Amino acid sequence: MITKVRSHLSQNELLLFERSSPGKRAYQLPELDVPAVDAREALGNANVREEIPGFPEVSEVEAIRHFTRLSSWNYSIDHGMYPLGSCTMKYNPRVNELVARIKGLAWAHPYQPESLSQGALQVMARLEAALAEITGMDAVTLQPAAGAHGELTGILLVRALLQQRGNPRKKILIPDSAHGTNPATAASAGYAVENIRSCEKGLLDVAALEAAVTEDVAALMVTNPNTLGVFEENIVKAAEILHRKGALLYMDGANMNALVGVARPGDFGVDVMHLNLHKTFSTPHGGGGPGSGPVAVKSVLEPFLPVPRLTRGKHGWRHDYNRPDSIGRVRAFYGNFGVLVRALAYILAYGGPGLRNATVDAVLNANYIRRKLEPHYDLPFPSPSMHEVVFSDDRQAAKGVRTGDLAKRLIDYGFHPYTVSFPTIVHGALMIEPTETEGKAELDAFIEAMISIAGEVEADPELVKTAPHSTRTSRVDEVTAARRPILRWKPPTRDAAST
Amino acid sequence: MITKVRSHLSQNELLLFERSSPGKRAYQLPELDVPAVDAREALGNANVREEIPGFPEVSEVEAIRHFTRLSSWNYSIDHGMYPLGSCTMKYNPRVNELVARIKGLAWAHPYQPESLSQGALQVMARLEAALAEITGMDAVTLQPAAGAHGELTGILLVRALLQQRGNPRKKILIPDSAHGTNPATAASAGYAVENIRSCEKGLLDVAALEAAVTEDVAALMVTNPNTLGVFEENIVKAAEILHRKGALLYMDGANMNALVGVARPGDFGVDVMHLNLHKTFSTPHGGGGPGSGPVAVKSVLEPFLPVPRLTRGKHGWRHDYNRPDSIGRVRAFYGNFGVLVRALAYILAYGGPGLRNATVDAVLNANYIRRKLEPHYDLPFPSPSMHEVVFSDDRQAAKGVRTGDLAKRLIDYGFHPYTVSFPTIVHGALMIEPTETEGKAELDAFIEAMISIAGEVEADPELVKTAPHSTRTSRVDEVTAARRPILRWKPPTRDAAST
Amino acid sequence: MLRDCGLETTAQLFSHLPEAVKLKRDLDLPKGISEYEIVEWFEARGAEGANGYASFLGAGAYRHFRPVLVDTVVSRGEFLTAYTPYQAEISQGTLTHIFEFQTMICQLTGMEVANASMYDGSTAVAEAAAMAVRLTRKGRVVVARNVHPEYREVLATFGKYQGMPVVESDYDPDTGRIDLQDLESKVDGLTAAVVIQSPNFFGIVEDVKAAAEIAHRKGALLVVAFTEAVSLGLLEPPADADIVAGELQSFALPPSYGGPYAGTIATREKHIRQMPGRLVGETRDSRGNRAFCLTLSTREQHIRREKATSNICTNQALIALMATVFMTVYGKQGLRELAEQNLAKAHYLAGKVTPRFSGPFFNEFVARTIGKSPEAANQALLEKKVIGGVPLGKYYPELADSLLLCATEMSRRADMDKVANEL
Amino acid sequence: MLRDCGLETTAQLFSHLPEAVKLKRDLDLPKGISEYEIVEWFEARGAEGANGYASFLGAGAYRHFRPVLVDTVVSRGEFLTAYTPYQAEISQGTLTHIFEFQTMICQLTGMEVANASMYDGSTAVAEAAAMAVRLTRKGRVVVARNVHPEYREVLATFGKYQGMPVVESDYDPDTGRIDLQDLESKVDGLTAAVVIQSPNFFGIVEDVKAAAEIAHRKGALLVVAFTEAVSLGLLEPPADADIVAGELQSFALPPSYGGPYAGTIATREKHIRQMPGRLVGETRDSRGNRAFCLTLSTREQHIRREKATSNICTNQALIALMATVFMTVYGKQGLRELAEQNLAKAHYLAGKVTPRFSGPFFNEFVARTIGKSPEAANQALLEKKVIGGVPLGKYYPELADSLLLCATEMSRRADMDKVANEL
Ligand SMILES: Cc1ncc(COP(=O)(O)O)c(C=O)c1O
Ligand SMILES: Cc1ncc(COP(=O)(O)O)c(C=O)c1O
Repeated sequence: MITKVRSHLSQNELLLFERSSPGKRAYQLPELDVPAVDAREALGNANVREEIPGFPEVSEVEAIRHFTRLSSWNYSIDHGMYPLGSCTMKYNPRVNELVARIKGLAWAHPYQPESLSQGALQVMARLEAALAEITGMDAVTLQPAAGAHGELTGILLVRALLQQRGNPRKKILIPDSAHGTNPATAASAGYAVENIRSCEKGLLDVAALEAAVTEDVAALMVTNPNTLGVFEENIVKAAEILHRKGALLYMDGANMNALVGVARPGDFGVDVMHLNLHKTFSTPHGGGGPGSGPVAVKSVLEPFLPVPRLTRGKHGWRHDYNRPDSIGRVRAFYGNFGVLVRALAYILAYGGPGLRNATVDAVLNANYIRRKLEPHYDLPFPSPSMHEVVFSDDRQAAKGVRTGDLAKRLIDYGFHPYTVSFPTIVHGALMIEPTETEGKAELDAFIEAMISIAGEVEADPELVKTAPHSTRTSRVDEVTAARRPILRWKPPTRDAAST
Repeated sequence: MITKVRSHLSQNELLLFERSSPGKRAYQLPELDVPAVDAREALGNANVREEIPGFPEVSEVEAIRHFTRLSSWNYSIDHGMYPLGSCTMKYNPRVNELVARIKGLAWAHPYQPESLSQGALQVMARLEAALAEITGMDAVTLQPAAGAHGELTGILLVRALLQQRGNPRKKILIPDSAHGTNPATAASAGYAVENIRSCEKGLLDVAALEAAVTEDVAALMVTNPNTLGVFEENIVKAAEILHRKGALLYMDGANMNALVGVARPGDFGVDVMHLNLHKTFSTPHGGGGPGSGPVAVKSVLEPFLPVPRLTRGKHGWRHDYNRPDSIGRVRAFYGNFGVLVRALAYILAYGGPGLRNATVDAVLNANYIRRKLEPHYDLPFPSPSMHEVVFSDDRQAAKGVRTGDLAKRLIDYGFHPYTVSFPTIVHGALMIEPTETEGKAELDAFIEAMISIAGEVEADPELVKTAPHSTRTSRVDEVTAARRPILRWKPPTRDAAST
Repeated sequence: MLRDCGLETTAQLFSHLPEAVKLKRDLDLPKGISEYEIVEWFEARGAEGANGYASFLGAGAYRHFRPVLVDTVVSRGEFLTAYTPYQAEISQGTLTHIFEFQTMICQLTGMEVANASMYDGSTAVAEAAAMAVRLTRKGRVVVARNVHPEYREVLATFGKYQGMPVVESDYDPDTGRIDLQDLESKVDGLTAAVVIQSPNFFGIVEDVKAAAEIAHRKGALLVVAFTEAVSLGLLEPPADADIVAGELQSFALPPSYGGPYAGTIATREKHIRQMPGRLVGETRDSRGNRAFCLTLSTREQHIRREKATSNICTNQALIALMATVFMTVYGKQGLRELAEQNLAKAHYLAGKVTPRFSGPFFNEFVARTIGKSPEAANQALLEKKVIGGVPLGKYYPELADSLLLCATEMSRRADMDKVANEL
Repeated sequence: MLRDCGLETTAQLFSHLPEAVKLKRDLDLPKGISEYEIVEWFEARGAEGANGYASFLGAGAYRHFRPVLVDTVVSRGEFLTAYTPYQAEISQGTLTHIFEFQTMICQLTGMEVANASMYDGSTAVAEAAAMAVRLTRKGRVVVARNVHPEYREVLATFGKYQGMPVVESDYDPDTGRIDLQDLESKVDGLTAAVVIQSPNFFGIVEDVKAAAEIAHRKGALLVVAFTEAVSLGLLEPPADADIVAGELQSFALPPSYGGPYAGTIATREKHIRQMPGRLVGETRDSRGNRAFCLTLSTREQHIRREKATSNICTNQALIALMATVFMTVYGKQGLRELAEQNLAKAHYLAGKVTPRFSGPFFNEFVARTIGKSPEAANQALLEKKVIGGVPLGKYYPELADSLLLCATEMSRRADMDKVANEL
């Protein structure tokens, strides 16, 4: 039975361009306190544009209604559980939003004198230190803007070290369970990708690894816990194998929410890793970003970190640009500072013991779901789960219902779906990550919904296959979207207007 | 056709008490920097309570979800037009929320030294001056917390003046079209109420007034424009009649949105009036308050205004408590200061010309609706409309459909209803006030909805009588609520738990 | 649109107004300014305030931490920009939180029903007295002198014009509590209500039971007021009262130069028909789902007009929501811990100065200044960026040598030590 | 719950972890603090900043008024706490505003398609160059020296490891614009992309058409970068470019010590298959209603893995929403008026100092300091609570006597006069 949601009316809304009327405005500027300048005279006629065709013209109330109405079409953490595996959709504390807007921080210009930037620099320094302690690594750069950007930075560091040692090598090894950004990153850094098959426990196959690690291999990129939510129990061994051949161990830290305070990558052989502050450290996803992907390294890689590096000088913190071995910049300025503020606020709020408790709760929640859903869904890999659990749609597929259908049906039950069809080594994966911030009531409701859906698959598979039924937008035709891409609004032509 | 809304899922939510689990918490306090004190020792055993039975125990994410889910069950100005007659539901600019939270204002303590309160006092002084200019009155008190509170203050001023003149008199005259607060106020101030029948134009009947004004009459309370949205064209005459007999003219300024910049009560004979800053001056209603009901008076009433009065001293603005004729305080401190800040921000944003333009647009919008709906709904009083228009359900009542049903059906069309069944002099009133902040598109959608409903009344009255059909909560049983009042949650007893 | 209305100029919209009433000039107000200039202007006004000062002012307006969640919730347009929930089907959000508010106020005060809010504590107390008058059909009100002076002033204003004589009863000069004997002597058979405050204006916890006995013995009702809602986290609820009327500013409202705050009235079920203000009740919708709506409105002005229990219409709904969020965030444990911190801070400070009264106090107390006037002590503190206490001579000539000091969880030890040094 | 899992202690949850990897001690981090202490700590850090200083810094991070509506919208949990809109049926809010964003970027830049955002301007430019490499199947990139130095550094980092040699072409020392002759000489048949910026790092409007002709003649694509999005309100869009890549920080983002900002890439329809980043497209739902969804994801890493056009996954969606709200608030008229104010302010300031270049500039320009070094001028300004310009010697040794100054609608005449006095 669906008990978590009811049907209610929801406001429609046109696109801004369709809502516009000539002359409407939502702004007012102060009067100029200097003489106006004739743009055509100052810039030359050819450099001055005509009016921007189609650009919005709405009043302030129309603007706020537009975005309020749009917002009501979204599901979010603030509505309920968001069990997207690999995404760590935990609660985003609102105090973090407040501190990120503190004037002296939000309005700090990246080029303002360092003497006037000590507050901002201290935020960064304190975060770097905390992340080093949490990961057990020696140095941290905060420059990368997201996980994938961190990966690229990390692999470039590997490359730079190996190059300095004489040969950047050719290949990056990547388990077949890896996230797509891993191989894409390797390619972006100029490496060939070699996939490593997982063993039947869903783990890194040590024998296969041993065989694959040649003098051509620059590094192994491994996610730990891996994308099945399983801790790579042979991680120390893997590191040894790699190190023996002069290769490095890169860890994708997207799943650090399973480890904080419990185990540190720096203690189990990792040479370089990235973190996703927008996962483990609670900064909000914002519908797709901004994130932040700090990279933590062992000291051997430290000389190569992007410029500038934060250092403590005579007059306080400063940016050090004199880093001859650095790979260079990976982005302008110093990183997604506003996201760093939020992540540090989170770390300060939880503190050392609190962070560990969060990890414990995250792992407990995942295991609770696993235990309750195991009778109803196929568990392809029975290894112990950490912060997430991955089922397959094997049983439901027999009725023609796939993981994507189950996910859509979950929407009718008032939940955001789990991650669908990833990792790809599981046929029809249901990847469920509850995070520590869900309470038992919400977990139980989720479990009940999943069990109920499993029942519906038996009783009425069509119901599930055509879900969702209760949303203002029913199942979306993604195929047509890709086949005949319409990527922007255009003013209606005579013909189109009649449809 | 309903085009403004579609059906979507909406999260259910239990009451906080039902959601609680022992030990959950959403707060953390800093550690005490002084020794803890044993409460039972300090206060005596008998003065210390046991734990608060049933009080909420939820986590932070549960708290935010609770209120987010609740919020999604509300309609608001930010969703769309809110044409509640007499309520002036205009857009609430968000900058006003921001300025009301500026630290030095929001954290100003009412008893802090005046030397440290000049900013706050200047806000009040500037607002008083602006309201005096807008109303054409001589002095303003900002102390009353809402319209009704302003009314009471105003009538007490009348009483105090008359008392000083020797006789407080016995009666207040009130037109039958008046808002309920007017007679309730008169009674609260110790006056008897005598109703004055409106003439067939929906206006004050001058002859009736003339007859009613005796030496017993303290004042006439009149709303102008009145609750039919019609300007009292004989207002000057009415003032003369009253003044001739030593009575005063009180104006309920709830409808000032029709007059700002166009006509000033002080110029047409009004002696005392209140304003609703939460109507005319855009401060948000917040689901029922807070408001602010400043009272503006002619100089003859000034000595009686509540203490303290704002005055300009040698060292800046200060509170003057030395007011021997004052009626005394009507509330602690100085008024709803945070609301005053918002209202002043609104006045600064619009400025003189802008305020008049807003009035013009408000009146134009109401007349536009009137013109478009006149063919479909009965217009009981054909006098020219100002900022609102009042229809009756006369035609629809023939089919058994009443104004309340039409209103509920409007909900299905994605609008908040108009004001239902007020003023009471109209049988089955539909009181529609669009305000100036609605654009033509929203007005047209509203008009279309109203016309469509008029059609439905003919075709399928039952559909209208059982509306709304699309809300998560269908028509609410208000009769049972009043008959068997349940005014608070209680822990379920054994029997109740099974229902 | 003008043309649709059959008009050519906007002036025609007003052509029916008598010429004499029309304003023939522009309003004498400057023209509109931008959002940025508005922010700048108010920031400048804010900067003329007491930023950076520690403060030991209480006396009906308290400094407490404000959980961030409060503004997060009340900034949602769905709450902020909705009207009074008359249309229940699209107002269940507001109705539900008011129902929760009513419940929590009952839980805190030990009463059976509470209304949806009043303007503030002072008007709530005056309305409670008027309610007692209606309930008892008597006219006199006895108010303790250690009730907040401004509350008493408001009561006096109400009383003066409603034919409700207000008499004051004294406090015990040693304990600072009500003088029970004096109270006993003031309450007579014509007394409708005895109004006391606990913690009282001096911060001292009253003997509610004793006052109740005195009132009830003469057939009067006991109204217990409070200004410091945080005290309810720790103090025995005034369950012997007939009506509890108080101020909720402490629950998430910054002092905001005196408002907006929110008042509350709570009472016994049997008195609800005389209760002023809005009430939300539970009911069902036509599909049988639980629903809430405004109810018992036959008490109210829009139905009963001059026979209404009060003229109140707009109340302080959004402020009540702030209080509701505050109570939710702190919850059962937190409100107690918060109250305990207040107790500890005030007792720390009291331990360093010379308290005037011996009665048990919560987070406020009266202190004597030694060797200088309260005003001089305050002046000296101001120079150290500390705002001291409220000098009491203005309200109580006999306490001209005393200050009312308040310490909350926000008070820092170092600042308290500064106060101690100057007193 | 532990018991439901068949466990007795939470330690058992981790019992399968090899002993060697377990952390046997507590993290060396202080214990958690309250929300109030957090706010206090960060406020103290903020107070160590440049509050109260006027600033004439630009150079890729601009100070513009931020409409209040922006934070109102992005603070809504529905936007703030949603993930990437993979589940279209419950993400139409996010999808719709991204579609609007893509449209507005096209309208502003004169391009046909735009993606859903990149990390920032610098990475957008590097990705644009890589995109040109894929499109042309050539490898070399020529970048103008008056492109933002840090953008060029990022491009160099990308280039170094992707086998994409990057060559710089010079600027004209008189006009500050690209030296077209030098560009012509640097672009050869192996060149995939010519990268220029307009307004360039010196604030000067480039001759995009001329650069396009040079690039196209050799079969290279022209990438036009921008760092000051407000300029697009007034300047002719770079419609001759093949790819436009820029930074949207000016659209409602405070400088925030360098991030988060949002990059954008726009191009012609024919190039979309090589476009990096997410794209939202219009489609229908099964009931025939208009709907939006993420599309063309076969370009992306989660489908194509090592063959993807980029490794980007998380982008800057919420920042793009801020930009969208900003563009909505200003709209057609406002963006132009805003740009005109910037132009007027910068030209006022330029009129009082000694501009270094003769090319037409928008809101930034290079000024020579006379009789003192730029650093000394800045130092003198700091004492007057003004942060001057960016000294250029660090990036351009030949401009060691010059500052890059930026004036926006927020710059006050009085502060500009202070700058003029010190230069
Ligand atoms: C395992 C894993 N690695 C890497 C990433 C990429 O991180 P980002 O999206 O921040 O670039 C993700 C994010 O979805 C992930 O789940
Ligand atoms: C005409 C009129 N008078 C008085 C009032 C009372 O104002 P308030 O609700 O602010 O007390 C109202 C409000 O609804 C009204 O419409």
